[in-house]
Amino acid sequence: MWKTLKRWFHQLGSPRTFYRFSGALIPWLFVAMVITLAWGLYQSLLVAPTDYQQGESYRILYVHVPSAWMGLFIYVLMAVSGLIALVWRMKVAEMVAIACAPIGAAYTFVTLVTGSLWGKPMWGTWWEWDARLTSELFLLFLYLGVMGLYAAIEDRRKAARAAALLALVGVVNLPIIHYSVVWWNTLHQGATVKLFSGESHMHPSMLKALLIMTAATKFHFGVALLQSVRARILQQESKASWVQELVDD
Amino acid sequence: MNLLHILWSLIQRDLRLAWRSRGELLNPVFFLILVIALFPLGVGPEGKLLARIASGTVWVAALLATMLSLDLIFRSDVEDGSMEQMFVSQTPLSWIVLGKVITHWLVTGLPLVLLAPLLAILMHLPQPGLWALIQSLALGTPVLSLIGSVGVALTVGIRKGGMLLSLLVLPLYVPVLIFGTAAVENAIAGMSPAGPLLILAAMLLFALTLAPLTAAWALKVSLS
Amino acid sequence: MTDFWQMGGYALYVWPSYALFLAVVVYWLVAPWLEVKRTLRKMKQRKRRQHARANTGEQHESQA
Amino acid sequence: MTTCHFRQIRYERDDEPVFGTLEFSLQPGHMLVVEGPNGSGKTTLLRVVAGFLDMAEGHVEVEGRTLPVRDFHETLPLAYAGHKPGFKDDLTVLENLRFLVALHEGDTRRIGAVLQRVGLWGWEDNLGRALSAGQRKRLALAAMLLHPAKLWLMDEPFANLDGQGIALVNALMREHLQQDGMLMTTSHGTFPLEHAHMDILRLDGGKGDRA
Repeated sequence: MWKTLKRWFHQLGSPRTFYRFSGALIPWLFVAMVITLAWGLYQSLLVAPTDYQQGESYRILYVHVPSAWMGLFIYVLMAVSGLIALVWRMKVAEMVAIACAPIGAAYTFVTLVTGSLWGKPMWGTWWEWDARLTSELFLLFLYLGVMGLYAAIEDRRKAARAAALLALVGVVNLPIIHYSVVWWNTLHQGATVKLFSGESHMHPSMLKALLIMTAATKFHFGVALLQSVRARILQQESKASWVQELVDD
Repeated sequence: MNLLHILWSLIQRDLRLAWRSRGELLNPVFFLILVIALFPLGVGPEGKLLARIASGTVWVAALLATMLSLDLIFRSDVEDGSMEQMFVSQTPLSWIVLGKVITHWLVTGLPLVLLAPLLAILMHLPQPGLWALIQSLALGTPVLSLIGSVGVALTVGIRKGGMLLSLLVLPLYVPVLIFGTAAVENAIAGMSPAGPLLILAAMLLFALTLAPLTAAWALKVSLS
Repeated sequence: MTDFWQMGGYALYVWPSYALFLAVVVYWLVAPWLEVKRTLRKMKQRKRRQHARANTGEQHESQA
Repeated sequence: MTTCHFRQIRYERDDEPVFGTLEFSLQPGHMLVVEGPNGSGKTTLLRVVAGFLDMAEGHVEVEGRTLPVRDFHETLPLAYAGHKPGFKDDLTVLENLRFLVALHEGDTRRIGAVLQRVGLWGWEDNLGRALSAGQRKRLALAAMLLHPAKLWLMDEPFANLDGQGIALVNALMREHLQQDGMLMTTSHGTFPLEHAHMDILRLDGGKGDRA
């Protein structure tokens, strides 16, 4: 088992195999995304019951929470593929790490805006230095740092490796920043009203809607990431013979 | 392979260099006092209000002062080729980074710690908070230099890396700021500042072990 | 049906949130896809230009 | 110190190969001169061997072991004299040398003798910035001599040097080679002196250059 996994890992490392493999996978992911997204939206807007406390405004949770999870998930994935790129010097891993950054930043931005939209009716202000929103804000800064560093260095390969290293530094600091902010938040205002109603005691159909929406965001990320990496492969491997053949037919 | 001797000669050299250009040496200190002086102008001179925001202001100003001087760590050695000689030597690069960070702290961090009493007066910081401020700055400023060295190692190859450096480094400074100010707030409120100070000490050890290695790796990547 | 659109009075908050979410989802589906097509098209054009230049016998022209 | 064979050395910047796949070897007592027009990657090749460019591809066989070329610089003490001075303008000649000796774990007692050898005796207390271009090159040479290095990597060793300086550099090279040291230099002009054991590696800025 380990042998095939290792072979598969190295095979996937070659831009050409990755290009073909992702090309085959994208249609399936796309279909899965459309289904889960439609089903998820239906569940979250129509089926899930109204929240006895917050009324209808809690439905923002079905886009806010999945986006927050995606923002975190993508950062960790970026750091992991960055580590692979740095240690095994794999071009594809570099491209995956760099392609992750803008998508993750987009999801984090959505989380921040929907969080503030959700908080407005409850807190009366657009921005509340709530622990989770604050650490989301710093997650966005970490993303902007990685993207800024990549854009600032001319040589593509060197830029990718520097950005990958920064992503590693970021992922190590992520929990430290998060728990410092959470601790700081309890220190200053005492526990604010729990913005995110805990998943555990949610009504089953609420939980179902949330999980479907989360699945939809995962499929969406799959399509978006693979397609962005394919674009980068074409740009960076434009000299390669297999790309020239691709252009001919 | 007497690493301590090499480390000491590196620090000695950098301190002599810093002394030779001592004009810029005091910039972080002047910057700090200037920033602190802005707050009463902006927020109003009432002592009670200033005292309330004193610890936060001093810490944020210390953060910015350290960050502005991070460029000193590698910039000049990279530009005149000394960094190449350090690459080529058998001394592990992380050891060289450690030496440079120590010098940076001695040149910018330490003055901030020594300046704390003056800043406390300017900001009407309540008396019990002063000793905690000094302790927290003493533990926190080395962490700022260590984390900053990673950021500046990543941006040393970029011509106009200044703004980018702050974007990379400031988010990583958040935990130090939080626990630094918390120590002072605890002391002011009459509680013992030991808790946050111990956390700062833990961060110092964490940064001391990881930051030089990461910065050395970053230097290799950005200078290749 | 109308109270569905009102969202219990929170329409001003719920709909913009969903709109932003869907906008980001759609953008990240369309943009990379266009990027791939644009890159392929650009390479096709460059290839065609090179062929045209080669055929007209301008050998000394250095490869772009 | 045995011969080091470099195989399939390649380096790309912005996905453009700076030089094609190179094959060459460094032998004790032998000197390798890398020749080629400007921009053919001579300095880059030297920096690859010095270990500055860890994106370089290819491997090197040293003492029966094969290792990636980017780790080659860890296998033996090597000295690098590039375009940049490598010392500080704000430190005196003596302060600079004393630090470089400590850094490379050389022998401080030899500083006096080396200063005399490179013709900087009497200039010890001058700041780096006060030296002329030729003198700065001699200070770099002094640092090199104080460095217990087996392999010397010298980029344009004769730049900014007068006749006397060139003679000095050749003499130092000859001594280094006689002590079974290895030497790799770059030059685009005609080489002022024929050394007994000298190999030429031509980089014509094209692809696939041969030793």
